[in-house]
Amino acid sequence: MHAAGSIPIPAWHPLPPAVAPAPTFDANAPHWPKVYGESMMEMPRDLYIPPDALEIILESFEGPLDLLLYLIRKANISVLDIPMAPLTAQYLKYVEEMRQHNLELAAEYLLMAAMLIEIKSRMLLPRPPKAESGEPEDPRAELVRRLLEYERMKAAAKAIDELPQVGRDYEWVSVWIADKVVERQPEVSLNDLQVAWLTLMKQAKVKAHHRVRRDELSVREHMGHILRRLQGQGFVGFERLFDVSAGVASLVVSFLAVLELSRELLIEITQSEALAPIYVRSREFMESADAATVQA
Amino acid sequence: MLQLYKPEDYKRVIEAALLVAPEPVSLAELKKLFEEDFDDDTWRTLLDDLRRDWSQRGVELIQLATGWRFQTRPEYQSYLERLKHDKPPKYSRAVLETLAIIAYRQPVTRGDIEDIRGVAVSPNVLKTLESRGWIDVVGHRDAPGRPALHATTRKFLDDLGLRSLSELPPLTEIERVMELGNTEPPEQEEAVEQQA
Amino acid sequence: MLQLYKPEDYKRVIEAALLVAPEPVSLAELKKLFEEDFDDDTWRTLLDDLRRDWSQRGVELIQLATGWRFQTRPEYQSYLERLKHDKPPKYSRAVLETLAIIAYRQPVTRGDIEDIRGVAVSPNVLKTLESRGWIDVVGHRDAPGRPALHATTRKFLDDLGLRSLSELPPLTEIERVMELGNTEPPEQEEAVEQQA
Repeated sequence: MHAAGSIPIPAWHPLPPAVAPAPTFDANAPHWPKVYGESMMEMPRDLYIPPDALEIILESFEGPLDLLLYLIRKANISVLDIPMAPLTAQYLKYVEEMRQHNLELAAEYLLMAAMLIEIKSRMLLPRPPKAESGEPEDPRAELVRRLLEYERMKAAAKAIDELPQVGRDYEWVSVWIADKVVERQPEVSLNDLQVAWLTLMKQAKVKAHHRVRRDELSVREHMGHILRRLQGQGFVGFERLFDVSAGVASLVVSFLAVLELSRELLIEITQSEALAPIYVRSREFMESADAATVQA
Repeated sequence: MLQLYKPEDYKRVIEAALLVAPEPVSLAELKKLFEEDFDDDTWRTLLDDLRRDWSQRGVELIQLATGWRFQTRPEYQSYLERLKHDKPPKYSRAVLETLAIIAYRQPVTRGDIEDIRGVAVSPNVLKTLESRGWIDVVGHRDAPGRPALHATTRKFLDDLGLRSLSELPPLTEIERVMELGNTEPPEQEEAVEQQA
Repeated sequence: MLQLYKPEDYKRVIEAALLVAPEPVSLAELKKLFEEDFDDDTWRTLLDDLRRDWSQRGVELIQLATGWRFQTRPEYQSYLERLKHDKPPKYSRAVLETLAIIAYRQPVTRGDIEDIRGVAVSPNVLKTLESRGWIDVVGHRDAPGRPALHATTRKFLDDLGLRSLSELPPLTEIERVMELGNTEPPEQEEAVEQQA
């Protein structure tokens, strides 16, 4: 890689664009095509480029179209009426220079050279008129179309680069969400529960005692209520376990719950004598109370 | 470049910097914003002022160990959550099955749950449901080791929109679904009857 | 849960939601914030009001292709840059020209791009744009090798603050020149078709 400063450039020669260190977009780079028609800098008589600078220059062009546009704009000639002979000569001179310096020449440059020579020779031949329009087809048409389209895209690329861009010209706001304060809880639907049970039953090949009916469920619910009420208490009056205002159905269910609790040995029901008040206590409390007595 | 004259102008720059910062910004960092060297008191005044500007909004300026940052007020969380794209967290199968067993078979011990599920129940599973306030211990079974009896709570009913346990999907229906599925051997009903 | 009464209260919720959103929020999304069903005019008023609230600050509320978002004003960038640890990427001419061709001529194949630029397109160029999230593959051309068709993304529009591709800088100036010249064959699409 040549340092830019080491390139001997004759005083009369306009600074080649290549000297710009990085191939980044710079609107002020001399090789950037000016709007068509605008007068260009002084045209070099000879496109001589110091050999040392060649490689860098080649790198600075994005390809043969870019190089051609540079030559055309530098020479201040209309892209719509390209003098093929001088342009081809200048282009070939570049290519020849590059070859002489054993620079690795991209195939595109050679392809373009062939295309230019072909167009130049076709310009010399009489052109048969086009069937439809009756006008002769210009052999340069395709080249002009490509040059203009490329130039248009070059300008578009520059315009896009000039748009305000996030991270370069402005930032997006991102405020911290203080959501650690309230942890988000999983949601459970009734369907989830149903599916969970279904899976269980399928797996367990279903045991009979898993069968739970609707009425049994409310008994089980009341069993929980009663156990909660007895928690941490001694004997509780039997009738205090029932909420008379809840209706007959509830009373029956509560009663069934007490019986079931007793059957499952979760509570103890005592009565000192017939017709005496009935007391209920949790067996759990009974045991801990007994333990306390023993300790004392 | 934007020229800054009044304290208000400097505040606007600090505000913008804090609003875009991906993490808390220390005072030392903030000082890089301006060529002028303000003393700490001035900075304190600017930041306190800024905090006051935001005191009536859904976002507040707070000072953490690592620096200053804007963050949402917790009261706004329930609204902001509605825009969240990520799916709500899900309970594992173990948690859901345990919950189903407790809901339908309560009160049950951990042993009961393990019997039904056929696998050991990790203490974490019960802890998860307990910390959610959906189950609690209603007593202990009078058996060796005095295992705790678990039942569902009122909060469980409330959170699932039920008035009572009897509003849980009836299992008969589930069984019918299973029979439709035809995965179950047909003798299943017999077994139930024999056992009942 | 925070109760909302006045329009001001609703505005504070919208403001907080937009300040925390990691990407632009569409009106449809914003509507999820409240149980109340406001009509579009009410929403417009709320959002315009909010935009006005911010008109004197370093941050502004803007409407993009995908919705509303807060962003800093370009005048503040030179200050904000001082707190940034990594510089934004500067793209080579090859990358920018490729981007322009995809933006203005989409959907295009790599062959189309090479045809316009007159040189081979390095895979890195497309990868750079893809990893930025600015282009992606939208299909394949029904041609030998089924080449991928590239197009720009929503993110490209958002990152450049455009609401649609029609807001791209117009190509008019050069086109006017072409019309004057009139040498240009009008069927500019031809070449692409020949290649396909």
